[in-house]
Amino acid sequence: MNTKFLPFEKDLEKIYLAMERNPKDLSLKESFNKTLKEIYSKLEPFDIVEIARHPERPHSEDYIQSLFTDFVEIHGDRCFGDDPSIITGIGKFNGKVVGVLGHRKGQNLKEQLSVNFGMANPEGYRKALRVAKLISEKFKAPIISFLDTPGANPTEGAEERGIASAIATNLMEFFNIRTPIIVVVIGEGGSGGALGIGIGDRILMLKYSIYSVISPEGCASILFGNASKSKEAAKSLKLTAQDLKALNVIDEIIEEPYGGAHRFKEETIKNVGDALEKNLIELVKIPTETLLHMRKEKFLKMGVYREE
Amino acid sequence: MNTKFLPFEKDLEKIYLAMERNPKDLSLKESFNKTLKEIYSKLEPFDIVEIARHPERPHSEDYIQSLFTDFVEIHGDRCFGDDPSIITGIGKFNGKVVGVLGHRKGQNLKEQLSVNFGMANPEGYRKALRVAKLISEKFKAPIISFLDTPGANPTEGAEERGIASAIATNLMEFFNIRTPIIVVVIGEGGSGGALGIGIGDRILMLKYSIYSVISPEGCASILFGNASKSKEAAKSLKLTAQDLKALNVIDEIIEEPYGGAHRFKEETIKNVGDALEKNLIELVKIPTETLLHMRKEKFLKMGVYREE
Amino acid sequence: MKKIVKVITKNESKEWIRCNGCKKLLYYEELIENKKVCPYCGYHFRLTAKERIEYLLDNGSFKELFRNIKSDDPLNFVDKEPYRAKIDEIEKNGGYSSSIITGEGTINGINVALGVLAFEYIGGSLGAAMGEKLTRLVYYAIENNLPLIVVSASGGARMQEGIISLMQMAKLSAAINDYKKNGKLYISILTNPTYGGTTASFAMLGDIIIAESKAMIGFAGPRVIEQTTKKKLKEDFQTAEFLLSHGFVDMVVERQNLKQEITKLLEFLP
Amino acid sequence: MKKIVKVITKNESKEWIRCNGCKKLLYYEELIENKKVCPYCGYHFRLTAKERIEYLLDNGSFKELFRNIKSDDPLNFVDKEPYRAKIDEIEKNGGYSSSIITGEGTINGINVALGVLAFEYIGGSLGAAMGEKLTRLVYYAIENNLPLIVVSASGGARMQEGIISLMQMAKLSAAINDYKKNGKLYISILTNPTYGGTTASFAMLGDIIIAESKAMIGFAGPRVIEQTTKKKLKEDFQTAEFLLSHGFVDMVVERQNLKQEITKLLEFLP
Ligand SMILES: [Zn+2]
Ligand SMILES: [Zn+2]
Repeated sequence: MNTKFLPFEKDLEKIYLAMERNPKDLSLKESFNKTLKEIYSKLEPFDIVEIARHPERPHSEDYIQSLFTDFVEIHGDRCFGDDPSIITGIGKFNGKVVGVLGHRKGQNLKEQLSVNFGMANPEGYRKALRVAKLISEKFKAPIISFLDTPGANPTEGAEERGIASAIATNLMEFFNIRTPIIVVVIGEGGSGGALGIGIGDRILMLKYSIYSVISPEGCASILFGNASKSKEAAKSLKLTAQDLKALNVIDEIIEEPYGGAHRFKEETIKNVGDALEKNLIELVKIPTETLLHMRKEKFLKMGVYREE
Repeated sequence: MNTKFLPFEKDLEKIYLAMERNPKDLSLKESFNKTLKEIYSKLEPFDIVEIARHPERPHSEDYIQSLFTDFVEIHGDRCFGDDPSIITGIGKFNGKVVGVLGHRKGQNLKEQLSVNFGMANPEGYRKALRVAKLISEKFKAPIISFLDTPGANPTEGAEERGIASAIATNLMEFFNIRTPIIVVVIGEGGSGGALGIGIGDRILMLKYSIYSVISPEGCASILFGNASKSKEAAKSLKLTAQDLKALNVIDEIIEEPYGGAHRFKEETIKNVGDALEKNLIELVKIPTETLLHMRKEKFLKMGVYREE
Repeated sequence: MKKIVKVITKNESKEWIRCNGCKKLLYYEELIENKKVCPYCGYHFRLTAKERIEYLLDNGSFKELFRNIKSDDPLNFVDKEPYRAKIDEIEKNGGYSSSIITGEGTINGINVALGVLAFEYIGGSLGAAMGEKLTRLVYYAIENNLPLIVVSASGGARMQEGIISLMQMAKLSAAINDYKKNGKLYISILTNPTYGGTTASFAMLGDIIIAESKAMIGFAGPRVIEQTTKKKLKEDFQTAEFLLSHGFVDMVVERQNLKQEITKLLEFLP
Repeated sequence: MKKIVKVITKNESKEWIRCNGCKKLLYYEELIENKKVCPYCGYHFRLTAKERIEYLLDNGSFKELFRNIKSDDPLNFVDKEPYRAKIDEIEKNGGYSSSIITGEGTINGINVALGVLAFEYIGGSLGAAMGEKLTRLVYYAIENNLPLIVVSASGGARMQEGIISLMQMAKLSAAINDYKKNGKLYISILTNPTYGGTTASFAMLGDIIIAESKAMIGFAGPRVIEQTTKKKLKEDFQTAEFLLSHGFVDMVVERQNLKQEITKLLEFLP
């Protein structure tokens, strides 16, 4: 357990270092677990932002590897390129055929660079739509989409090739996908870049993941006039799973052990698998037209406004 | 009438030069017309190839300008670019709303360069499909497509961006366009680059236009092993309107005056307009499902083979 | 179209305004008559939502709809000041209650459903009130068999409404999907500026997308892109003309021709 | 997968073959056992249509269909020799009568409709006989509710059939459109080489497009492009891997894994 400690885990790190010096002192281990629980019982929103971004947090690739068998990756948007920042494919989940979409974040620096830290290009969103159509129309299979991105790629190339158009098209066309879609926010749900593969019948969120219209840093810099106000911004933005559940934007929080998914990969992945299984069983029973109507109504009713 | 004379018009050119020297000699004018008619009564296939390629021959732009009012050009494939080599838009033809597609060849060298001599890129074919869908779905209007290209753009860029995929997609998707489509070959019907906007309910061809799987030069070089055998190749390829009518590949030959469209623009454009009007009147009467079935059957029955 | 405009060099007064394009001083009254387009350089000054409606619709034909839908504060958001205080104050001072005006009117006699974003209300940003008003307009257009025209001018999402703002992108895309499935024509007009969540949802979903000349249009803002890529951007980056050449808008139109071009399209409808 | 292959340097005999990839000498029998893939460099030797069927389908499961459709000479085409003489001679010498074999068979027990282009018959070019056979196969697959698999290997259009050849692109696209509208899965497999009218019609219309490793795939041939643009082409230009990175094929597969990958996909079908 040589995990990178996060800023709010200072006390934990101290105990950990003591444990390394005195590996036989079992009370230290006990103290470590107690402190871990204490810290994780009173996390601030920005702490959760840091957990959600932890480089060792399991990513789409990990879920695919652990939860799906016979996975076949499908490439390309049939128009311009194959964006590695979004992985798409088909495989079996608990014996049932499913399509999979997900942001790819990479496990080490080389991978992270090759997938642009999960910031997708227009061709990534176009690929996702193409594959979702293929899976639903030809394989009649449900789709599972893993959200984990800081946001869409903010570059000249992405703008030139229509990142806004690609995301907009997905937001619309995913309402026409005629099989169930389950969306799981597993890390960073970064704005339009996340939502671009985020339309679905059920939106699930890991306990220590976030979903926000803008990063706390961006918000702090624009609205607070001070980039150092990220913690306040994180609080104001209501970006945690708990906040989003309270706002009725998501359907379900998936439990994550104290200490976070990066410390407890297997357990977290199992929790995600269980949640997927439960929701899939429910969704496949719903007649197609009802499903599409409900999906639409789900999003149409999102909004808080005064009517006077 | 300072038209560029074609190689087979040598006799004509001589008379023309004499006319310039003796402008008052009316017998020369008579002789000119007589020779014109003689020459154009016994054209060889390759002569027709040269007429079809005459730079002063009216192009899509000319037909659009003369036959349509309130024309609004529509741009872009919503994916990568706006290819000027294919013009698309909507306008009124004899008071009726129609969509228009056409290869753009340009009227002078600068224009020719800017439209790449009518050799379209993938984004041109994608734009054509997008606009055809828009016109048929939203404006419920018929579509007229003008074919005039040496072929699709043979470059690295066109291949990188999937010229084959773009053409293939059009060949398939134009069978799903739910309004009448009239295709007119007005000059060079160059292979897949022409066919990419060439699926329709009626295929009309100007008398001195060509439509071929490969250019005579290309065919000569590959099959005759000698690029200079273009004339023989042109003959073998059966690429004239008359040949194609005999092969049942086209529906109708549009008359073109002796001397060619480049000498008689107005008359030729009027002939095209009349043919369009006549065919449109027939096509709009056909119920949609019947129309689509007939369009499909038209192409499904194309083919000459032995069944033993 | 070109008008005679006196240019003074000494003093700017209320009656004179400096052009953001060519920096010449323009006589305000005449600028207004020219639909706020500089007669020298063609610079399109930003319009208020009310001006836009005036320029686009036939005189007196506009009937506002869904005015009763107003911004709220779903997150109890506080930055330098509480968001609620901000929206209350705008309202108290006689301003809008949301960043869009929705309604119905005629364009050269043709009935349309029209939504116009108000950049002057918190940068035309996409909040839940806009989401609801535009959604209702979309279904109103379906029920009343009207072409839908939306004129965008927006900095993007309403950050103060957080995830609720983000979800308006999905909500509006769902509504427009229903509209399109009904076979109806949606014309999206992009004006300066159109960015972020607005661009990446309803603004880019037009059957026909018209951009006003030289309007800046994009997803990420130029500053964010320059910070990320550490490269200088091309001069025409994210202009209407740039989007045209990259295939994302159907046409770029000068403001003076906008009503006429839209009329042509509407007249083509069956 | 790697096999021990003796390499001799003195003499090539019938039993030995030089690899086009690494230029090593390979023992023919062992090359065959390795599905004609060089065990040293992975070079995929071209297969005959019959070999392809053998490698792809379960042993003995193939039933040929539409064998009675044969090439004809619609234009009475003559180049250096009459086209009819050419097709007659191939037939007389026991060869094919068209550039495709069509039929039905099983892949790991799953029934499929299969078309395999025969490059060895006039470069696998798209003539009217191929057009008709493949069209019939498509409708056979619709009627019998079968997945459709087409393996391409083709230089493009059949020039000797002129415009009739060109029209086969339209014909086959119409047929595949019907197939797709029936919600059925069409897998297109691109092998070395796939060019011209074949690529620009049915080959690029697969719901899933699989390219065999290092296969050359394009519309215009590299020589034509070099002549037009006067530029040297990139080394990987028009390879399967190039098409993958440009988004036009779903996956690139080594021949040894092809049957297994297709089986997976077929097993996913409802
Ligand atoms: Zn100015
Ligand atoms: Zn080798």
